[in-house]
Amino acid sequence: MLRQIEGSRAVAETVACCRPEVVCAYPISPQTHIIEAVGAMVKSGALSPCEFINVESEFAAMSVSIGASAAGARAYTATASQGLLFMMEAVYNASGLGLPIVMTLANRTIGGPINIWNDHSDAMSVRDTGWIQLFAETNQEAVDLHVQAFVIAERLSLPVMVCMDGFILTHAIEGIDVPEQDAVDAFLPPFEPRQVLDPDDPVSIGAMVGPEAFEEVRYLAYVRQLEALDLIPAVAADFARGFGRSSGGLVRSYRTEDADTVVVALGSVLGTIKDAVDARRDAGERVGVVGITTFRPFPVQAVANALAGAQRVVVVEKAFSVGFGGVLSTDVALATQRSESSLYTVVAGLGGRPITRRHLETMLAAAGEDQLEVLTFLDLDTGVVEREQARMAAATTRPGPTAEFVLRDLALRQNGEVEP
Amino acid sequence: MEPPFAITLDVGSSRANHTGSWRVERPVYVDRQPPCSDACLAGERVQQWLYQAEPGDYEAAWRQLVEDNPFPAVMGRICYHPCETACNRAQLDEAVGINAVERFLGDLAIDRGWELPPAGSDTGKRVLVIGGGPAGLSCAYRLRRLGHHVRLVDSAVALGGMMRFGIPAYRLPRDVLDAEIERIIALGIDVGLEHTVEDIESERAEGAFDAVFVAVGAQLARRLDIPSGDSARVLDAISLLHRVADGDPPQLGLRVAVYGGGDTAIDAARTARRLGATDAVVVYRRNRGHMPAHGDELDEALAEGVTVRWLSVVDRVDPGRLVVEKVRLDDEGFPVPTGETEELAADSLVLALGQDTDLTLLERAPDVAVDDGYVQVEATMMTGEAGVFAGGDSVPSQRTATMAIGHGGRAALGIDAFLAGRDATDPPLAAPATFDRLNTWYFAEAPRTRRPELERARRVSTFDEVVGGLTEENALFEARRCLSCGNCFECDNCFGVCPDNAVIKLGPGERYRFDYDFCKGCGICVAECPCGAIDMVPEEI
Amino acid sequence: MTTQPVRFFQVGSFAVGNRLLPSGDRTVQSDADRTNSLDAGHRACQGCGEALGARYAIDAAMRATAGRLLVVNATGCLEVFSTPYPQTSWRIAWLHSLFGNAPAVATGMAAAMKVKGKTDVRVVGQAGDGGTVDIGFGCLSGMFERNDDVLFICYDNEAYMNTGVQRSGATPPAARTATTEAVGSQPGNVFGQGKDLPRLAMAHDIPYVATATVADLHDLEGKVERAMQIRGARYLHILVPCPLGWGSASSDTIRVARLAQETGLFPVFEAEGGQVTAVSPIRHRTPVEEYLSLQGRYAHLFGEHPSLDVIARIQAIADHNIARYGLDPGEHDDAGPEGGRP
Amino acid sequence: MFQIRIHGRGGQGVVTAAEVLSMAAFDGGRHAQAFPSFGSERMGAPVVAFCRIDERPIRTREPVMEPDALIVQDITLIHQVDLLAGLAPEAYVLLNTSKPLDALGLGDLSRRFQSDRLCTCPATEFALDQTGRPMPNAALVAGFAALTGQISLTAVEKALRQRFAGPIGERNVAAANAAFRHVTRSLAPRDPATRPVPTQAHAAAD
Repeated sequence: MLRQIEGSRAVAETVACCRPEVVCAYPISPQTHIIEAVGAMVKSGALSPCEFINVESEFAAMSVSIGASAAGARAYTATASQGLLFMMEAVYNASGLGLPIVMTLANRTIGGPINIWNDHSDAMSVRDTGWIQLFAETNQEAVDLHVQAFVIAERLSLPVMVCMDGFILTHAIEGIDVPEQDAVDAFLPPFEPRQVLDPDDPVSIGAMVGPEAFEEVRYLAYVRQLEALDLIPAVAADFARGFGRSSGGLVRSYRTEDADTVVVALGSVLGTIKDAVDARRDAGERVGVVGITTFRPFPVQAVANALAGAQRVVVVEKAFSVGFGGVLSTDVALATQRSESSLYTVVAGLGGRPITRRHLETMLAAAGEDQLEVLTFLDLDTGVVEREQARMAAATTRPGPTAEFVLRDLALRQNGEVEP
Repeated sequence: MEPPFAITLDVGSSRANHTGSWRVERPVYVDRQPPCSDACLAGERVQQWLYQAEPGDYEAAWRQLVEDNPFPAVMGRICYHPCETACNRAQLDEAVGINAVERFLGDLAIDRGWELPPAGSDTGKRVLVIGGGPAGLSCAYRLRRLGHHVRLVDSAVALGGMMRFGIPAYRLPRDVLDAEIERIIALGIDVGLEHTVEDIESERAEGAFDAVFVAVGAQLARRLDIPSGDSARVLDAISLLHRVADGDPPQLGLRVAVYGGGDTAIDAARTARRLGATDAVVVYRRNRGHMPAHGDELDEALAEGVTVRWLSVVDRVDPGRLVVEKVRLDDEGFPVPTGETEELAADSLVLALGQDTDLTLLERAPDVAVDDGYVQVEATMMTGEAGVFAGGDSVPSQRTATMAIGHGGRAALGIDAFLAGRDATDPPLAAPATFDRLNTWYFAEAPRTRRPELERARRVSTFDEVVGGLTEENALFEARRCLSCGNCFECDNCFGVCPDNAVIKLGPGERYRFDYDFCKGCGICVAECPCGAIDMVPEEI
Repeated sequence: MTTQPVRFFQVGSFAVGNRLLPSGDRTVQSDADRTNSLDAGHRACQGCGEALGARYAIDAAMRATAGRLLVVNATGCLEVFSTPYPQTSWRIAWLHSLFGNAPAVATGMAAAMKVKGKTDVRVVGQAGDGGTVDIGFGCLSGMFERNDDVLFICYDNEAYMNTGVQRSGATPPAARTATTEAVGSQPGNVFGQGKDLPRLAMAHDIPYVATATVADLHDLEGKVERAMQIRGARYLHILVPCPLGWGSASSDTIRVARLAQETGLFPVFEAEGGQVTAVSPIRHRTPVEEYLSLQGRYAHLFGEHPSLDVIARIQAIADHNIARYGLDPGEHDDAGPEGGRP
Repeated sequence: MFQIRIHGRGGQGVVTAAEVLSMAAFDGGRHAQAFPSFGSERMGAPVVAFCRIDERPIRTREPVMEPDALIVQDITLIHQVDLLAGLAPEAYVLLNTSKPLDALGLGDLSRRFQSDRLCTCPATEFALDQTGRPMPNAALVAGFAALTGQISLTAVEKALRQRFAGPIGERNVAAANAAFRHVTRSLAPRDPATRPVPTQAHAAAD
């Protein structure tokens, strides 16, 4: 039913419709509203049978999920940012053991300096863990992806992470068609684990694998991820049939048919980009956008196809690899290596910095004139940066933490003590 | 389930990995000679019958016991139990009360009327046993079980020898003795009482005996030439005890001195008390540390009011008094006169200075060597004459009933081998089960059970048995104090403590087997075996 | 003459088996049909105390639950030597996830069993001392605090043996490890409070906490059985000597464990609801030297110039334990035959 | 698209105001997006929430920087926060106060904004009267409905009942009605031609 509802709440209700049996929670902004809502549903009996476990850390949250899943229960958890890093070891373990856990990642940057706002640094840090990572563009898609995630996870016996932008989606209240229980039940069969700990049929799970077999284990995991490239569109198609709306899949193109310049991005920023694209189209520029829903496994062929006609590919990313540049860009580069197109990386929205349509349009205009740097930082306050660099260069004493000086600089400027 | 490659494994699959290849030493089960059995002069396999008694199967225990000794009830009273002296448990707390358990089994057997195992099938061989004391009876019993015809002769009116005529009834009630002797005779032994063998050679020839066992004992009391006044009352202990046994006790007076330091001296003194002596003093020339009498006997005597005059010799006997000279011990423990004398009031003096054997029956047997009054025998108890064996007090050894029973048993085996033309040498004994091999932590603290003793007031007035028997409960308790030194008693320790599950339990009575496919040779089983029944041996290269 | 009940003095309750005991009173380990949860072919060192402790504990848990058991194992020696691909030594449903998360994984399993209504299936988590007192403590404390229905067993060999004998929070004072070498003015590990996990567990007021050693099987099995009768978070801390790390003879594994108890250095007790309810009194009180001198990790305390002051400090720790828990044999008149079972 | 910015302090239900507003718009058959200014503010700190209302699905996720309407839940913020940032002269402004603007030293506002789009409302008093708690949000949402006509009072009432269960919902509805009447009354003397027309007709204005 279409309702005006907070994204977190909608996700929580959807997850509940997926009948998780063990839900583990450790609070971290901006994931809290999701687990609070699921917890309340378990406590009230609305979600039953289900064990809701308040743990002492994200590491424990993923570990409890591992135990529950290995024992044959459908397991769900949610986290963000530092929490994801704190559970990192277990994140690898869950996929290594092939446990179909579903986790919501309410994307948030990673400190320090500590920052609670949105970007994709957390998701990028786990791209090599062996989890399937799906990115939601809207809250509607976030909701729909959760239903699909359980199906994908359990069919492949692999964990799936649904990434949704923290605050921007999780805390936004908008019209969302929250799936009905009957529809979810029809779409998502009961969990039948591929392997399970059972006293009646005991096995040892989690053996130590040496050099003689480890590469094969990893290769088989890779093959399983490749299977996901076929399964994910199929599940999306099934979902469209069952729920009457399209969501999920590998990639989505918007106005790319004749586009010279195509923007590639993940998550909720795609909405703002589409507005910008429409505006540039209105101004006569041939621009389009490709949204990547499935980030892991990375759909190299689908991305290549989507970008086939573009002269310029501009990857707008809310994360970057310090010391190198784009993260998503390197993946996109692999997909476009056989084409003649130029590839630009635009780092934007770090630590919750708003990505505005105006800035995007300016950037697109520059791109259209090939005036874009290969690595561009959208909306970067160069004044602050230059003053700090100058101070560092002039410093005779120990330089001190840059972060604090930048904050001080910004504060002084706000008070009019420094020329902008 | 389709378990993922390598990550998930089928249970127990590591049994394909034979870790036995890690081993440089291997454990092996051994059986060792326990000190009790080793010390038993009667040849009892003590540990084995205790083992049978531990679960409460007393008949099995008794049957195991009488394999080697047909006198459990007697031994349980008069044996000086060298087994207990040797018992390893003495180093832990106190020795196992083997003797008490033996008596319990013996008494129970009499009470329940258990019969000895039947005689063996007839071999057609005839054996003459001369002497119906413990050695002769023991030998006769064993020979009958081996199927030989046995003729047992004794010059006395009843069988038992020193058991009957030398040991006071308060230590060995006659009904007990009779019961155990009757049980032996019932196996079909041809007994001739009041039959004194004058000449062994003619007796053997006349009876067409294939072999003879000489067990005539040491019946002749040693005398000492002590200056004595007229009518001084001097008699020997053997006569005293014999007459008491015959129901014809001599008059000793109120003050009795006994001269000597052996068990017979103590018996004589205690008997004197029972015959009405108010003072019974043992005069002994050395100190307690040198006294040959068993400590238990001495203690009981002292408890009954017997006194001892240590480091004293009797110089002279006069009516109503003795002259006693004090002595001191030299560096080697020999008494040296001091010249210092004193008088001791005594109505009679009983000499308990040892006994000798009457060997006139061997005078016409030139091949039987006699040295210093003792018949010389080989390990099989055979004398220099083929087919003539000897044992008991007449051969050089400790003169106890236990020893005699052992001699009888060994002689029987020697005779059996002789009759069959076999070599009778014993198989080599297993290595000793020493205390240091035990892991005593597994044995709970367990003080020994004391046998009840008769109140002192009754002791000196009657010949009632002084030392009582154990209740069944206490006998069981006592049996279970056995440490089973050197022999597996299936405590499951090796099976339990192996970190590699390399011990296979074979089931009750079957013990265990090492699974050398997996044994890494750590040696924990050896260290934790309570009874030291596992050895580590180097792997062969 | 007074009578006394017949008690099994021959091997008391201390040996693994006893033909004189009724079958119901015999140890699990004495049973030829025991589970052998940790089976032969594992790659533990010769005389491994942890292999022994694990089989003791899990076999007992298997009996107590009639085989309805799931086990989670932390990373460590036990995991590495028992499950190198392609073979596992476990004969039970067993999972290894990570070093520090076994308590939480166990929580997840217990939750799964609860939600599926399989309340007969019980969960045991197990780890070495590193996985318990150090890296896994956060998860363990959380599991305790929530009172999840998990028995967590620590096999304490007092250092990180898997990685080559480095110090852990459970390493005792003065002990040499690869990270507390026997050099300098104060060789070996520091004298500190240590991380006394049983007492920390008791501070959570969980239903059951107990300690045991591989030297007293009856006691150990009894505690596992007791633990499995209780629902909620339970903790069992088992001392398992490591011949490699302790520098003791492989055949001395049980002896060393026994001495740890008999000296008072390792108090054996049980507690319910945060209160000590029973202790195993010391049978033969032994000076700490006898325990220390068997172990290479204390070799620097002996030799030509023994460190009498250090030994005295260790003795003081033992004496303190004895006083704190009332372990003195004199305080227990009936310390005899039934011995280990308090 | 019609964009609203709401200022207040942590604990005053600013985000709820945006949510109720969006729910009312949703009830009116339009697309709406409400979201807070994401931060780690605590009770008492200045907070902001946003709402967008459109006939089409709303794709943008940028914050509202040039709002069509401003709701100030706590007038004391006026000296701490640039409340008027990005506001065009034709923007709607609804202030929670029982005092005349001049008395507050805010006479400037009357000159800066159109008189029929600038309104005060004693929302906290209405809330205290009806609910006993100083939560002005429900009243202000209704005041916004009266001021802008973007949403109907009926939709507001429905949203409040949805958001607040039972008696609390009813009390908030009562407070909302009081505010709606107050705003309607205070705008009434003006030229009816300039009165806002409810809903759809006005949407084209953005």
